Amino acid sequence: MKRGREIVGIVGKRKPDSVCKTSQRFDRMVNKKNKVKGNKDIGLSVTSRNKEVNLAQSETNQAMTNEQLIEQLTSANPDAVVKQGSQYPEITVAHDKLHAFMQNIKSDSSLAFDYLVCETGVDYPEFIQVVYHLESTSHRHFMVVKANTENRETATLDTVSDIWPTAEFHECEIYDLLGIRFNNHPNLRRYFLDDTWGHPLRKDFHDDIHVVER
Amino acid sequence: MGITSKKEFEKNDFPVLDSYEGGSIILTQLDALVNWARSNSVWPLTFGTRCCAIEFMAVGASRHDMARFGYEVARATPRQADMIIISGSINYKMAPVLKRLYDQIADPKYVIAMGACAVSGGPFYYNSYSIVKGADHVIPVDIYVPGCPPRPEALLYAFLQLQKKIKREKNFKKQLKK
Amino acid sequence: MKSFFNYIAEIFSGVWTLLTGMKVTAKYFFTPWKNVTQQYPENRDTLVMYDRFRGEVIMPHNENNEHKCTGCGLCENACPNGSIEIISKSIVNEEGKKKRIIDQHIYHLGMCTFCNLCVRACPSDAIVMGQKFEHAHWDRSTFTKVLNQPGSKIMEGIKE
Amino acid sequence: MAEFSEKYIITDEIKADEYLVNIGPQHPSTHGVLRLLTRLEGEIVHNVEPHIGYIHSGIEKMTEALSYPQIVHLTDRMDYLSAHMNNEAVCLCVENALQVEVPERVKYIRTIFDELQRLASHQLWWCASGMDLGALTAFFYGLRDREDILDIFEETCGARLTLNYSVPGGVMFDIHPNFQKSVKAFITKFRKKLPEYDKLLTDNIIFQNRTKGVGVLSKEDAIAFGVTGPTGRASGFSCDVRKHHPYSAYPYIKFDEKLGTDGDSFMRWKVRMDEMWESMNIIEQLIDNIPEGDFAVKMKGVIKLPEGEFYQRVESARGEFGVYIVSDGKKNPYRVKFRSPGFSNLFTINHIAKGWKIADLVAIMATFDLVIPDIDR
Repeated sequence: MKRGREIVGIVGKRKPDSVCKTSQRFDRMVNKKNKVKGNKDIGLSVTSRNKEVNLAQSETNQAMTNEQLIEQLTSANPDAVVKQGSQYPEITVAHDKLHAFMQNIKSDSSLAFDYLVCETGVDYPEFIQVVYHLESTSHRHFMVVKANTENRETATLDTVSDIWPTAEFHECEIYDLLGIRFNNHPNLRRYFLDDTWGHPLRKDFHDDIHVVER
Repeated sequence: MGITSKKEFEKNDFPVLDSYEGGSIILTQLDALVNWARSNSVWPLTFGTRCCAIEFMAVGASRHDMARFGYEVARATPRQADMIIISGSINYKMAPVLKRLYDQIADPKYVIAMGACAVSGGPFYYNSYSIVKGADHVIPVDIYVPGCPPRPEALLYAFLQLQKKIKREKNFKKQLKK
Repeated sequence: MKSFFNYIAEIFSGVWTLLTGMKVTAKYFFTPWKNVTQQYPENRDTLVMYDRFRGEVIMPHNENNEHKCTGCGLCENACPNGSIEIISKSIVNEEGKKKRIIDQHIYHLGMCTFCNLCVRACPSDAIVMGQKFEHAHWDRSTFTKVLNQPGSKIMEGIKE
Repeated sequence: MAEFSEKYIITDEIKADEYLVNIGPQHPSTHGVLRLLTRLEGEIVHNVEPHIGYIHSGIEKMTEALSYPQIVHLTDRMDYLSAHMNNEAVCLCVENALQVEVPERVKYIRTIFDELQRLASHQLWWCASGMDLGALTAFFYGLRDREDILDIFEETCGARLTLNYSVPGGVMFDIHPNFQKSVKAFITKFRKKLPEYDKLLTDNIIFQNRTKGVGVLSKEDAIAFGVTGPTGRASGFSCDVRKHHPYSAYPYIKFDEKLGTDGDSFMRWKVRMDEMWESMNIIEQLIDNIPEGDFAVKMKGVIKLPEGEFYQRVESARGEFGVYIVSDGKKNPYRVKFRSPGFSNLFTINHIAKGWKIADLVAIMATFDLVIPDIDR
């Protein structure tokens, strides 16, 4: 009994102000002032920003164009490969420098890529490529970072789950479907399939039992 | 119900597999009574996997009220249910779960395979490595409803078919034979 | 003391808001003429689907038992999941030329996802989407249909 | 598999007072076949480990053997509640890659359908999560009004859920002659229904006490975990793709991005309710101004994308939906990745449900608005 109470006290407590708010609400209701009109509710704070403010803000925050972005990144990492003429700024990093590079672009305040949009893998004949789509929520940059594994058989790469927590789950998915092992990953497990399965998104995946080819 | 006089409904009739030999008038009437009661109180299991589950919910809601057939009590536990509506695809990880759910339902139990995925694998028949090509590879299916997803009326039509199937069962014959 | 009053106030406000919600349900309870429920099996005679509703793929035949399908196989290619299979045969026509015509246009209703891609792909409008949706059956094999009727021919003037 | 297997679940040792409860795969509150392995002490949740894959269908592998119009049809089956947004994402990606400019009419039609689909999705979320939290009336009322939107869909697209309305280069049919009339009729009707929804649930003190302050997700965590959509916006994370990377007809219209402050379950609820109002505003701006013109541009019979990589983001009903196509110049893509919003959203659940009661876990799950095939693909 005692232990249960303790735990409730620590974690299960609701905000005390909810009680006050409801009592205020009740007073108003008794006075028949509370009439719900559309979405204008009382005591709730959903703010909305209109488009003009948003555009102005993003313009002031837009620290650099795509060319400047590429320039800054290549000056800091001279051996990184930049692809020309692609949809977004695209940079390929060596697999052993990936973690330091990622740490840098997140912590650097002029870059501040704090939102990992998408992480995925692509199987090529010689290597497996991991593609990171990154966005900065303050500057609204968008960038693609790529890293290739050394080979296909023992495909390993450093994890970035300590930089962006969401990468932990995307990396599990990549491990499941493409078979890339991520070093230092906290909990690398297969999400979709069992251990008995191969890695289906690899191009040499072949399954006579489950797949009906067309 | 006016439906029984319709030609199309009569067309796809169930085969009478077993018939009484002479002299079972009382048992036949009893059967009819029991089956009438059973066919109007089939409780489905809340089991939804893919888009068909949304149409199953729509069947349960106001526009297409399945309470009119006595099917409205969707149970969350298989022990209280009579029927599974497999609404969506079943993959190899889910198949043992479906089998277990089916085993937990008390007899008599019925299965409706709703939608193309449950009938034959549907859009995932070719080149998909993890979808079972039809739910009847896992458990026996009584009624198949094609559609992707079938509209609610199509599922109601399947309920009518299932009612017809239940009404043709011979409960007491089996008991007597033992 | 204040917390005690808050407690009482919360109970009353809870009951009050519950009654507000029940007013809404009561409004619908006492207006049964605003009935939304469709009496499905009883209204089968009057139930009409929308024109574009996709219930099944059908091949319209005219009164002479003629269809428009040339057996080109475009619908078979367009189908994402192989619901359509076309079996064609070659015949020799009057001029002595070899010609491939359709033997069987097989349609797997149980696999079809009603995406309309086959109808879009068809160059001669031979197949259209039908309105029938009551397909539920106890036997899966009845879903495999042959769309061209037995003994049917291709309509005159349809380009290959 | 379904068997209890230690190697899958136990990441660190279970303490003496703890026990494991398996929620799912078949459970009404998980909105599909999600399995949550919860470690409890009494009623207090110590750890939640989501186990997915019970509806995994390998869509990404299947797309490697399909042509682009066929991929569009397959995306309906992922997030079936925002089917049109998924279709549109693939279509936009293909059009961007081919540098095809679609007519203005197509942009307007697509945007109206986006918002109608968002309304339908949020309505279904409202009724399903109301049912999770013990309000069965919400289920009937939400689905009753949703049927009106489905009728509009059926009139124009011919299907209720899996529309397959967008095709590369435009839309499949022109809008039905009755379309504008029925959309306007629906909006006037629905504007009266939404206050009723508020009266039924949102204003109810019992409901508010169950959701207020429960499962708080801070803005920093929302960004770090990549939580998008109304769930992320409730935490104050401005992540609306319609605003920041406008596509289709969104650049032409004025609308607000609803941002919450608290990031609790109630705020997530509130943001979605407000988005419904905003969606109706967007539709009203567009519905009278649909320009005349073609409903599709003529595309080649076999669509081949140029070699390269293309990424397209759209705002689906539950967050940012992305399509990443790697093409090698053939008619089939080399690799397709769908960035599903639910995948990132779901795995936050361990972070925010820790320490709450198991009944609060249901409230958190309900306000996250998960669609499991969207997560599993």
